[in-house]
Amino acid sequence: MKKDGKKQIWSEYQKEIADDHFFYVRSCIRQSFFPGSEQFFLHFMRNVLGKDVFENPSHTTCTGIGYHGDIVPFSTIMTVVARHFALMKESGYKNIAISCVTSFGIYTEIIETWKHFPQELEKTREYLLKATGREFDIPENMAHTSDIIYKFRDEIAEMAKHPLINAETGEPLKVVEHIGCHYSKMFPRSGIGGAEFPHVLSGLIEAWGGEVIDYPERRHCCGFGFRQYLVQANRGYSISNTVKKFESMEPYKPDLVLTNCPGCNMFMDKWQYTVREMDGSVYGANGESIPVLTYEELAGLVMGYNPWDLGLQYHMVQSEPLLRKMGVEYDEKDKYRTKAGKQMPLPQNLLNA
Amino acid sequence: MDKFGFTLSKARVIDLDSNDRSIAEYILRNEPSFSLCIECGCCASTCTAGTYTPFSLRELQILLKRGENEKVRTNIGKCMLCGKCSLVCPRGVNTRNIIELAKKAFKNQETHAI
Amino acid sequence: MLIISLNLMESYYDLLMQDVRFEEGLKACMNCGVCTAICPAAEFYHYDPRKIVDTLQSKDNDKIISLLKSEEIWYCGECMSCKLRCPRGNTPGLVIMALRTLSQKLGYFTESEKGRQQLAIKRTIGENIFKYGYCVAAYAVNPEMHPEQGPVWNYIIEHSKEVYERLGGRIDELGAGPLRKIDEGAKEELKKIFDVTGGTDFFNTIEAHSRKKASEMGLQFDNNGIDNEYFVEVFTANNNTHTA
Amino acid sequence: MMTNNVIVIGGGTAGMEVAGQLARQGCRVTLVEKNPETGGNVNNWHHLFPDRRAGKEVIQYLRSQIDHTAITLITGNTISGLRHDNGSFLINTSGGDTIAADAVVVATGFDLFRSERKEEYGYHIYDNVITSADLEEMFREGEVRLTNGNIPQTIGIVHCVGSRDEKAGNLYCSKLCCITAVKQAIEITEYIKDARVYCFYMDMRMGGAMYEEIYREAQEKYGVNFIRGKVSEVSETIDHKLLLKAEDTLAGRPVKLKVDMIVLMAGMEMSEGGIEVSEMAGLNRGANRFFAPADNHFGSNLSNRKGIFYAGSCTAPMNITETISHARAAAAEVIDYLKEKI
Repeated sequence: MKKDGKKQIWSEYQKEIADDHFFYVRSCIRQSFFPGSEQFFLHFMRNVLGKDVFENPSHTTCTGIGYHGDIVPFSTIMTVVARHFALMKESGYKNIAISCVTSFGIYTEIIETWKHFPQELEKTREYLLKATGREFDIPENMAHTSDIIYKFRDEIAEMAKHPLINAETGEPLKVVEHIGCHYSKMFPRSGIGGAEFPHVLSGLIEAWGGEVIDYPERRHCCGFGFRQYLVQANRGYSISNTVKKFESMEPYKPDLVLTNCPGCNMFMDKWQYTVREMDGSVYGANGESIPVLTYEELAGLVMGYNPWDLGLQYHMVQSEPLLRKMGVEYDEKDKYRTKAGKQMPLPQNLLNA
Repeated sequence: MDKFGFTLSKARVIDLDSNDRSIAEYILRNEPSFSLCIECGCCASTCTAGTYTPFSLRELQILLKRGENEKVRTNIGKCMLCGKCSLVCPRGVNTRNIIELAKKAFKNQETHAI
Repeated sequence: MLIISLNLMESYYDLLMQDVRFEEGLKACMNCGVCTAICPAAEFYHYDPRKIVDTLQSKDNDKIISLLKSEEIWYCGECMSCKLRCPRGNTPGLVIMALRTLSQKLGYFTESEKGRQQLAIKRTIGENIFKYGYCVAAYAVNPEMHPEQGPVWNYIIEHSKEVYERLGGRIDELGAGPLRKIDEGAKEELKKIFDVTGGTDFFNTIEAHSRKKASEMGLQFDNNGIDNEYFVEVFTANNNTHTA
Repeated sequence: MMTNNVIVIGGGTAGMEVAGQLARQGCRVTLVEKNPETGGNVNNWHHLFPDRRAGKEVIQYLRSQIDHTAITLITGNTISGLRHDNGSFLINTSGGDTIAADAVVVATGFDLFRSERKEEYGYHIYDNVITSADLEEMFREGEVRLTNGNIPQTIGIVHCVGSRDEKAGNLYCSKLCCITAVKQAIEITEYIKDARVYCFYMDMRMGGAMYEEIYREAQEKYGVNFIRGKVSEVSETIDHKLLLKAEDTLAGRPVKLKVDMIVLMAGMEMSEGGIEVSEMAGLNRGANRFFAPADNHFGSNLSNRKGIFYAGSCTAPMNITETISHARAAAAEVIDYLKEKI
């Protein structure tokens, strides 16, 4: 494999990412399943880098899961997104930072639609005004929050306490990156590095000392498939696609999977449990499952934050094998404590535990 | 159905690396015109069986070549061996003989003679 | 409820064309198959996006009606990988979305097992939007309906207050933060947006056709919630003809 | 007939042929070629379809065509200026010469599509993904080898790389790649005994003399496999093989295949040199970016500017036979024009 070819592609897909003053919109799935990730992002931006990131409490779901579950009409979601743009305008912001990849894809698709079909933009303005009395501007700069971490990856590398290097052997850790389909497959120009060889996560891995694994099913969907997971009868589609990916990455013995999409992160984590229950399959080395981390969680680990404040204990696949490799010192007793320090009961039957 | 209410699915992809193409090779040895098909579909459109049932001689030949033998085995009996397919083929493929050979190969396979 | 009266002479193709996603998604297909090659649905379902696009470009009314009533239009997972590759600039995924929308507007979705599932999505994700202001929220992901989430999810839901508190969550609290309670004003605006843009009508359409189908199938149907025979049926039924 | 000066831009097949024809009709010809050597793209082709004549033979023929006292050959030079002045053209070369001419023939040919632009095929990323031109180079060297020195056993040939593809910016068919694929598939099986070759095509466009017959031969005699489906993506496996994914559209199902080597049938594009000339001289181009002839049926050698003519594949993809015919027709048009001018 020749690295230069990839570098050439990356150089052709660079996008402008604002430096400061972000209007932040949360992700339904990320805040439910990985709330520590969103909180780390905000902490890092505000307290470590000293940036201005504003969260308007009145913003809601973008209704994206409903839209891709085909119960929310296109006009409706365009107007819900327009309301977020209105809140942004009212709060005095021009740069939007989006936590969810489904949302990011939707915002991108809607803005592109407005470019190609100006009548849809006009209709949306009318709808929003009629429903809420609000008016909006299209953001000047739109970034997924993984884009923003990418922008500041070298700053994180400089502060790194635990680079992606096996503390015992000195070898780089082998990292599988998984990019949410809606990050750049619809609009390759909207993603760092494009859609075939995205750089948004591989750039983090390289900057933090790890080795990126390029395996045959790298570009394949995690298997979410919206309705294919939301309805129980369809979940065979979802898990089968995830299994296809894990079978493909297994020979490379990855130390972790890194994702930028909250849905992908959840599925690649949880399906490892389900498939083990179904047929006993385990995809990591030494009979272990492969930890699946968000980019915020990984940034936090690299910077030396307490893994239990990042929420790693609330994944199905426990991350201790990774923590040991990275040389992260962790307090087993602190793992299931409340904020006030009270011991909670211990969960049973987690993977790698 | 297990405790989750769903199960793993089998992939539909044609995997040319693992598929068994011994039947196709057997046919090719005995009927070289098998290689000449250009997928025009004349055989399928003239086929009596294909008119009344979802049976395509064109597809059947492709499936044989790809080693998707099970799908052929379960369908091949629909052919009535009238031979019109061979008559209309612009490349002179002896489709009728291909069917006969495939049937023979399946039968031999069943009796472990291939 | 939304009523579309269909002139017998009207073409379904033209109806689809009224959806900008259809206009954007279907230009001219040359049947190269790059979409099907990498489609996660084609990998496991009896599904071929190329064939669907080809059928549509025939503009054959009868074939389009069959599609609108079919299982296959519900197999796509909307990952949109097809858009990236198509050498003719088509997006089969967008075409599917337009088909699904029309199938629901016309009530054809209840003709297929997979189509009937729309009620389940409306009753879960759809209701969440109005109730919480989120499509998905931790407290709405019932471990009983999601055994695949594993024991960690049971644990999180059992101890949700403590778990989310440590990670910055603000369940039941107003103001910024993860899983914060969304204020009534914002939810009211969301509801009004649905009313004005046809979202509410669309929900009602799904409900009305589902109610009718439940009665045809002799299944108990409640106007709300998930504890009724029809919901359980559409959420769990699998006749095992969809995959290989 | 008065002696007329004609400048021919481009010293490939079309340029050399038209220069030779014009010289024999009494014109003084200046032939400007950007490369140090004449011959253009044919230099890269070891053997040619349909009869596998050596590319060298065509080069020899073309060089003999321009071996004429009335032809001045300037190699290693591009055109840096072109203007019309008092009934004649004044052309500046990058070497600093200014040449006056009564007529200009543009024969800037084509560039091979840069296959790395189809990112999903991994050219310049994955080892052993090569182009049709790279394979000709291997044929010339007499060995088809993988980067590790081994001989490939399974080879995938990908048709339509950069052709018929909106994402590559080219809606047209390059016309020569299908027959090139068939020719190269046959040659591979000749170089490597028992090699399994798979061609992934959308349509087999076998529209030239002897093409269909060669296609049939590839199936019948050489056992080349043809699968109807455009390759969607290529990836590398842990054992350094290449995984191809397509749809077997005639079976209606996805298909995958591991191969040792992939050959990309790179299409033809308007040359960069041609684009420069078109901008310099104000010549019209079509949506496909090639020069747009004044008339598709009766004036395929005529441009939108009087006195400037086209020869060869700068107007559309053409094979060598067609290029030579087109160049001869261009010579006839130039002679007619010069006669009328007098």
